[in-house]
Amino acid sequence: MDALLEYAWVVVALPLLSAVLITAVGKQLPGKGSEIGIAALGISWLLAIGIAWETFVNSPIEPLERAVDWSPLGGGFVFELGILVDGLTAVMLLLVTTVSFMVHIYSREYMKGEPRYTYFFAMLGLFTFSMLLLVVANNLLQAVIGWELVGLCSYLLIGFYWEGKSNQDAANKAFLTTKFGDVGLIVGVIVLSAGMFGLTDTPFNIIEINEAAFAGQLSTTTIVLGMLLIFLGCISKSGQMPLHVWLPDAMAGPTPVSALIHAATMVTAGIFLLARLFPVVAQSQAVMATIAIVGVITLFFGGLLALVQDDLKKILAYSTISQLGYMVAAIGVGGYAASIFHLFTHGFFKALLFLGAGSLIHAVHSNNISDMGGMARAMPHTFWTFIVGSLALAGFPLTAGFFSKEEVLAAGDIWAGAGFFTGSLVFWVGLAASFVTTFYMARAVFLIFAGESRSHHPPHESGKLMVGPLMLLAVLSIASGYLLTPMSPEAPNFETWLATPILDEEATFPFTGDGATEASPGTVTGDGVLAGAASPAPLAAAGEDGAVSILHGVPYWNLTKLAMVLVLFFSALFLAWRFYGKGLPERDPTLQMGGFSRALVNKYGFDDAGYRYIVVPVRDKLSAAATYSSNVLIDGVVAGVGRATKHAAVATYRVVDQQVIDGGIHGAAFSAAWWSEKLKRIQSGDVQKYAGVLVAGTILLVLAFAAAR
Amino acid sequence: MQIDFIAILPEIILTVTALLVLAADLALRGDAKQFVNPLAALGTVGAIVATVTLWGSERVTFGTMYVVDDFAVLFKLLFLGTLLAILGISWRYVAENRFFQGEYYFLLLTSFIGMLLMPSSRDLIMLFIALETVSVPAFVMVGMRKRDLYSSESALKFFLLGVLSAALMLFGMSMVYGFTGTTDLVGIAAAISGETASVPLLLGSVMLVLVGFGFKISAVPFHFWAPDTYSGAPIPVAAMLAVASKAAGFAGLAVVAFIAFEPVADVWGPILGVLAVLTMSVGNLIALQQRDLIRLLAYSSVAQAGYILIPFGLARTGPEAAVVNAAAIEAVVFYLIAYAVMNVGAFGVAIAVERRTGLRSIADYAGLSARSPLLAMGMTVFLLSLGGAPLTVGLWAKFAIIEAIAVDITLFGIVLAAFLVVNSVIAFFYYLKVVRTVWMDEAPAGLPKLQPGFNLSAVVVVLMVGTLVLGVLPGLVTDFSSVISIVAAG
Amino acid sequence: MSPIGPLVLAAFLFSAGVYGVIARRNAVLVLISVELMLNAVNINLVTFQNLLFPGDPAVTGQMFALFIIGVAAAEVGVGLAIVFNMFRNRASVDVDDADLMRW
Amino acid sequence: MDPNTAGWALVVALFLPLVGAGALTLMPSSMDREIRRAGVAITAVGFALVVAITASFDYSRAGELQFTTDVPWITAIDARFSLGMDGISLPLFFLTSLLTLLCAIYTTKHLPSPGKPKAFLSLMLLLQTGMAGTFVAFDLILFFIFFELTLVPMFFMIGMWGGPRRDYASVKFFLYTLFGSVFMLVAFLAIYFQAGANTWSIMELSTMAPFGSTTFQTWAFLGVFLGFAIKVPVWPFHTWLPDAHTEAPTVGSVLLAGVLLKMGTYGFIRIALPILPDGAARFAPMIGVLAVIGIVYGALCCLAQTDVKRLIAFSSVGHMGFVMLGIAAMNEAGIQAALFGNIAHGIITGMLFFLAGSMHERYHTREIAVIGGGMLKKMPVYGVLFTYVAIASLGLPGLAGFWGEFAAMWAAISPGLGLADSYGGLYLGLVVFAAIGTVLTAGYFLWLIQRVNLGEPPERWADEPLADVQAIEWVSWLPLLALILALGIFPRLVFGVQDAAVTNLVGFLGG
Repeated sequence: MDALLEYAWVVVALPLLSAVLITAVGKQLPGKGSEIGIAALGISWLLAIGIAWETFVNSPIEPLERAVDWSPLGGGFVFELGILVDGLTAVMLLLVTTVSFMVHIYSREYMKGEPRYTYFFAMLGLFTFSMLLLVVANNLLQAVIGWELVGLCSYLLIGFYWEGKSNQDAANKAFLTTKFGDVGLIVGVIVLSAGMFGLTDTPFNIIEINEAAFAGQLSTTTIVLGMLLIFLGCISKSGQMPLHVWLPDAMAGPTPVSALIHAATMVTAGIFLLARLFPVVAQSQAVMATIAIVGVITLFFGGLLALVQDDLKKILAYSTISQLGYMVAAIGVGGYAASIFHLFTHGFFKALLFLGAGSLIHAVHSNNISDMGGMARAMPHTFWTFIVGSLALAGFPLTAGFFSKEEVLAAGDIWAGAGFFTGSLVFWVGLAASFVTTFYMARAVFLIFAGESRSHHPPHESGKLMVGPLMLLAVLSIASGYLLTPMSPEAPNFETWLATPILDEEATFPFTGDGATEASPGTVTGDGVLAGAASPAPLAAAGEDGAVSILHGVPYWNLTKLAMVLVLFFSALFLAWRFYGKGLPERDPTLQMGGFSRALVNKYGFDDAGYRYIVVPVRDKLSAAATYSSNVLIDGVVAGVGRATKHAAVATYRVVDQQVIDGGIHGAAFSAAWWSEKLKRIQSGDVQKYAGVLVAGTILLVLAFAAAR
Repeated sequence: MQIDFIAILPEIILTVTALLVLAADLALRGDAKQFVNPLAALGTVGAIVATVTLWGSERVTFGTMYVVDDFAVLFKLLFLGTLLAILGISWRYVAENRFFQGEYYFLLLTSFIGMLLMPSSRDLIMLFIALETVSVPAFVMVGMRKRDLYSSESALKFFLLGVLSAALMLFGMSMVYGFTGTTDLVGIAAAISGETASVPLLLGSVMLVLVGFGFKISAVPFHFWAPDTYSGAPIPVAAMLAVASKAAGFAGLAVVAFIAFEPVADVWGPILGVLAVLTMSVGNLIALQQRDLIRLLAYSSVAQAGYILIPFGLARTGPEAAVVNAAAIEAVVFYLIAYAVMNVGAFGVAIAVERRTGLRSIADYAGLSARSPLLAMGMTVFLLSLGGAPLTVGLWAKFAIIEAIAVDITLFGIVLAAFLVVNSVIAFFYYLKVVRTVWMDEAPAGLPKLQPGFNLSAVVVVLMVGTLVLGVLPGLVTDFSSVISIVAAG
Repeated sequence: MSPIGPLVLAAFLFSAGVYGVIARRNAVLVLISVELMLNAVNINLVTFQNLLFPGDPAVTGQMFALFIIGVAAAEVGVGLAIVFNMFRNRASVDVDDADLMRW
Repeated sequence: MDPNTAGWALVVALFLPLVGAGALTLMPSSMDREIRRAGVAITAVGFALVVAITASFDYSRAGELQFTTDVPWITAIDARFSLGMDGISLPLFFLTSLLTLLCAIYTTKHLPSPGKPKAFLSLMLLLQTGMAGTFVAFDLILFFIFFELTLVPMFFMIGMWGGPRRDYASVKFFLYTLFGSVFMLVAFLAIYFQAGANTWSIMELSTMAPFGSTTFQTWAFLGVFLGFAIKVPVWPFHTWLPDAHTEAPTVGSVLLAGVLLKMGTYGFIRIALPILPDGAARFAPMIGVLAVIGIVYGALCCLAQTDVKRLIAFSSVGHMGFVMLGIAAMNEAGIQAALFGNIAHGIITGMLFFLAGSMHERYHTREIAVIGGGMLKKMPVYGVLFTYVAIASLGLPGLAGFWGEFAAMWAAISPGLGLADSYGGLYLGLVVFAAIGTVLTAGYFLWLIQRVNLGEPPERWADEPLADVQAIEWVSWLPLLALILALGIFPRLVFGVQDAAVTNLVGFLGG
């Protein structure tokens, strides 16, 4: 079966090749180079599908690792360039190539007439290559390289319209914020590799690190310090609070870029890395708790922020932040498979939403939903694909988003069942956030598609090249969810796909929760909306001390919770419809609330209460506060840090460098000159003074001699 | 008593030459007078040949007063070489400035005869005579520009301070004679070893003896004459004073210090060390202020004297001291050779620039590179060498001194080294100032191109080549296993 | 004989000479002071000679003294020449008028 | 050529420029273009020879000296004329020869007033001999000579072809470096007598090491440290660097950044560490701290600069800080990193100075505010190159800058010589701050790009015809641009060559 896997490197190489070719000859070609990119990505895509298939049907599989000694690093250590193909890699390969391929096709029309058309495609190729390089990395150093390169591409593409000051700032902000996180990543990687000294010549090798961690060869310090630092990198890269601030600004880039980089792939690199190193993460309860809490905060407040946005891309950006929060939180509560599963599905439907948004923006030449409205009639395909995407994002049952998000919640529930407080946190907050998600997506959808058109340009449906990808992604937004559902077989399914020799069914966490000691498997059985571990078998196998197994097995239906989700969904939908169903409210919704409340007196008092005491505070106050905290506080801090640094810089330069240090040198020189000025006076020109000094000196010396003994 | 004429052959040749020069001067008329110069040069070459033949031999004559060993021969060669160079740079200068050429060359040769005597002297009387033979003609030569106020004033200063220090030295010598009952250096050494070595009065008079040489080498506080005299005297004379008579002073100092007063080396060593520090610091610091190139060179040569004094500061007494003292003397000798090469060169260039125009302030050297690339190149090389830049002999000179220090590291040695380092950095300030003016400033309009003339160019070129060649292969002269013979005497 | 007398005399003469060289403004007097110093040295030498080797044929001291006398003559000759020259140039023999060159 | 016997090749390659300089001085100044061509020819021949040497170098024995020459030189002090080349010397030697060639090519078209190509090229060739010699001299005295030899030509380069404050800058450069190196000479002599083996041979002394008491080693190391640290320059000895760089002509800056600074770090690695391991071990933490201060500090100063060239100059302080951090790690990885950083910085910053130079020629100013952005619009190709090199300089993986920085931090996490036990925490802190330094570095470079490259060109340049990259610039830049990429992708090109040599060296270190 390895036959195909051996060629995984081709998947990586092709985009690079296309980037090079496009830069070289792109301009001369009729398609301005786009055809090269599309062709290359197409082949990569097919290959990736093949690899995914191979790994999936035969899962769980023995990972395939191929590496060459790329360079000695001194001390006998070696930096190897290699590929590591297992389920996780295959998933990512599939996701990245698919979205990238779609974006390539889409951009061909979307970017038409751009002055830097060719450059754009070259960059897409370069980005795809970098992302894949990171994905297939068999060692952390290579991963870091890919990581930094995607950062660069992101910088270059956010600043694609570099004539505008704001775009430049956005690009710099993105690069520097993530670069700050990279401090953590790099030092973390260094710390981990330092733990491997003496164990191996390839201290960056991921598999070896994982095995060492599982075998307890790594000291707790190494693990905790290393992983926390690496997690800092993830926080910045994957838009976790408080370092998410760059992501909304990153929307300054062209929409396809937002879809590819800032929704589907690059921002998920952090989660991918955590998953890659999950065996290490799993060694430390502290690390996992930190991850979980950061994730929870992000998923909730990130979602709230989306409520008050008018810019469609900003709405999607904040929702991306929130969804990334889910993934991170899942990692934090042991939902290894759940997290990647959500990453996988989210990649498709968020890319879909962005490309849809792009199609809309293309039509009305504006990002603001207040300029849209009534687009359903004008752009039917965009409409229904967008609806699919929104449903998936909102987690409407039987969409991909539904299954993956509920997996996350289930993971939280199981974790809670095992006695970890972060578990219930993830579960309940995640549930609440799904309400918010539904609300803001519904709001967006209503404002865009319902009511009358508010656009200044007559909207028109986009061409095939743009609609085609939408459709395919829409299909995937539904289908990809079925890799892990209650209907799925024991194997192969998404979870067995991700299983590795280390993370097999027997694998368990080395620590146990508080309540877990007396917990029988039964109680440990999470009863999330879809609870993991339908059959208690893996848990029983997980040992009688209640140790939690890392893989949860196939979920099963739990109708009560399912009902709960549906209620949440529809209530949110209904509320949104109430406010926005008839297009953009002329007056401020709060005033509209006044008229609403009158109706409550007689029949809808229940709604009214719900509205007054839940929605209004949440939507206006809390989110406003969150917005404030995000845009003013954290941004302010970031900006402040920037300014402070500048001042520090100027001060250091002016005072320390120019005066203290240099001054010292000059001081020496001047003092020499000063002495010189004084001393030369001795040369008075009067010979008898000379004689006097001469004699005096002689007498002194004579005395010195005489006194010498 | 039987006299070894071979041993004193160089002196004899030089004396004869001097007399011939005088006679020739009477015979020749007008412009022809300038041809006494080649005559003198001829005699000098003869003396050199005679001296070379003495290399490696060990001759003693006039009782034990006069010794010719490698130490002496090396110094004699140094003097004669310098004499040749000075003759070279004097020719046109003297000829054009129309002063008594015959007398000038006669006095020059006489003064050098005194120098030749210096390193061979092994007796206080001999030393005194040598010293005066060097000085008295110099007094006259400095005042040779009779109508020039500066010249006569500098002559006066030079003379007064000279005789004063000579008198002080003589007083010291008389006291030493009183204590030891002999004027023979070795005898003195023998006499003052033992408890007499700690009689304050004796030590005091030892110091007085050193004063005379301190004056010759212009060590602080005996240096005051140097700047005024150099800038007043005809430049070739200044060169002679700055190089040859200074070297003679060091030769005498070495002889008297390491032979006669070796037993009390632990007394005069440190004090000369302190003098060294004073000398180089004062010289360099004042040099920073100079606008006049000759005065700058004067102070720089004061500073150089300070460097050369450092090895004396390292001197020790006792049998185990031999190695240190040997290293010290080697350093001194090598430094003097290097110093002669580069300093005569610098003065030569100064002559070429000053000769016609009479310009001597540093500003007047602006754009020299355009007016005469050769001279500019020469000046650069010589000054950088004085500073101790690599690939010039100057570096090795300083190297030799540091090496002498490092032979047996003491705290005092480290202090001296530190002062040497700091001073050589300070020194670069003013050397570079000149170099910058020469190359990087625009020449004032209307200045003619310089034609230094053949002899002077030849001298400059030869010295420049010497500076560089020795800078690459100092081995050509650093190997003096034999010059330390005078230490063995100690 | 006791050497004390001559030695004290010599010391006195010498000091007087030093004082004269430093203090007297007239160049001629300065020259004379130099003479004083040199003769003080001569007295010293002769005294020591007679003190150390009374009636000894080896008369180093006297020899030295003779040399000094000769050299002194030469020096004073040169000195006078220089002083005259200066007098011709500036019609003054005050040494401290000679301060053209300084610093 | 057989690397065991062909010592002559190295000697020729070393002194060819010197001879060339002499030949140039004989040409009449009137033949302006011929002189410039001759300069290119000489350096080209020299480079060809170096390429031949590189080709015939026996990489399987990269740890041992090859192309050795060893003849008595100054017998009186046992100084020998001993040249050689191992895996550490080779890359630096190659770089020197290459950069000089490129500078000569660049000079054929660009030479600031007052012209005088003859003098300029002669000085440059003299400088080349000095620089190249430093990397292949294996006798302390010989090393010192070459080390010092570079001062004089560089002094004249800055002083004659420099900017408005050239007098100040040139003298400052000269005296500053001189000051350090004289102390170094004293230390060398101390080492010589302490070792008492009547040899100046670096290799023999390294083999004998450690000798002398720890006190001796500390003092000797201090002396050597002063000499090299000023050259590198290590904070706070760096203040000569910005002035020298800012005032120097383009070629001067390129060589200064490209090679001269490397002589300092090379000296540390080749001499200070192996001969004085105890002293090194004592100084290592201090060096590390100074290095990291330099990194952060250099970056901060860069943020404050308004002059492009001065900014680049200060960035050197930061980059050399990484090199010193690698040295402070005192282990193989660290020294590897330091040497790699050397090369990378030489290429990248050299290139940056080329760019700054031609920027000045086009805009006649280096003030960022005056240039005011829009360069990508005015000169697209140039702008792209500028971005490329700047990004390389901020240490992006895939380009040369990354390996030096990352490897240095990576090595510093577990310093050698038992430092890990006593100073483990300190070094971890150093790594963290160094990493933060990389962020600041990214910060000022991006800011620079934004202010110079991006946006619309301001009015005053709008209709100014500014020529994009010209042919001669392409010729002299392409090799560097290519190397930046090549070293980034194939770090083995340097790491591999050095590996064995570094292993030996650390063997001396006893680490």
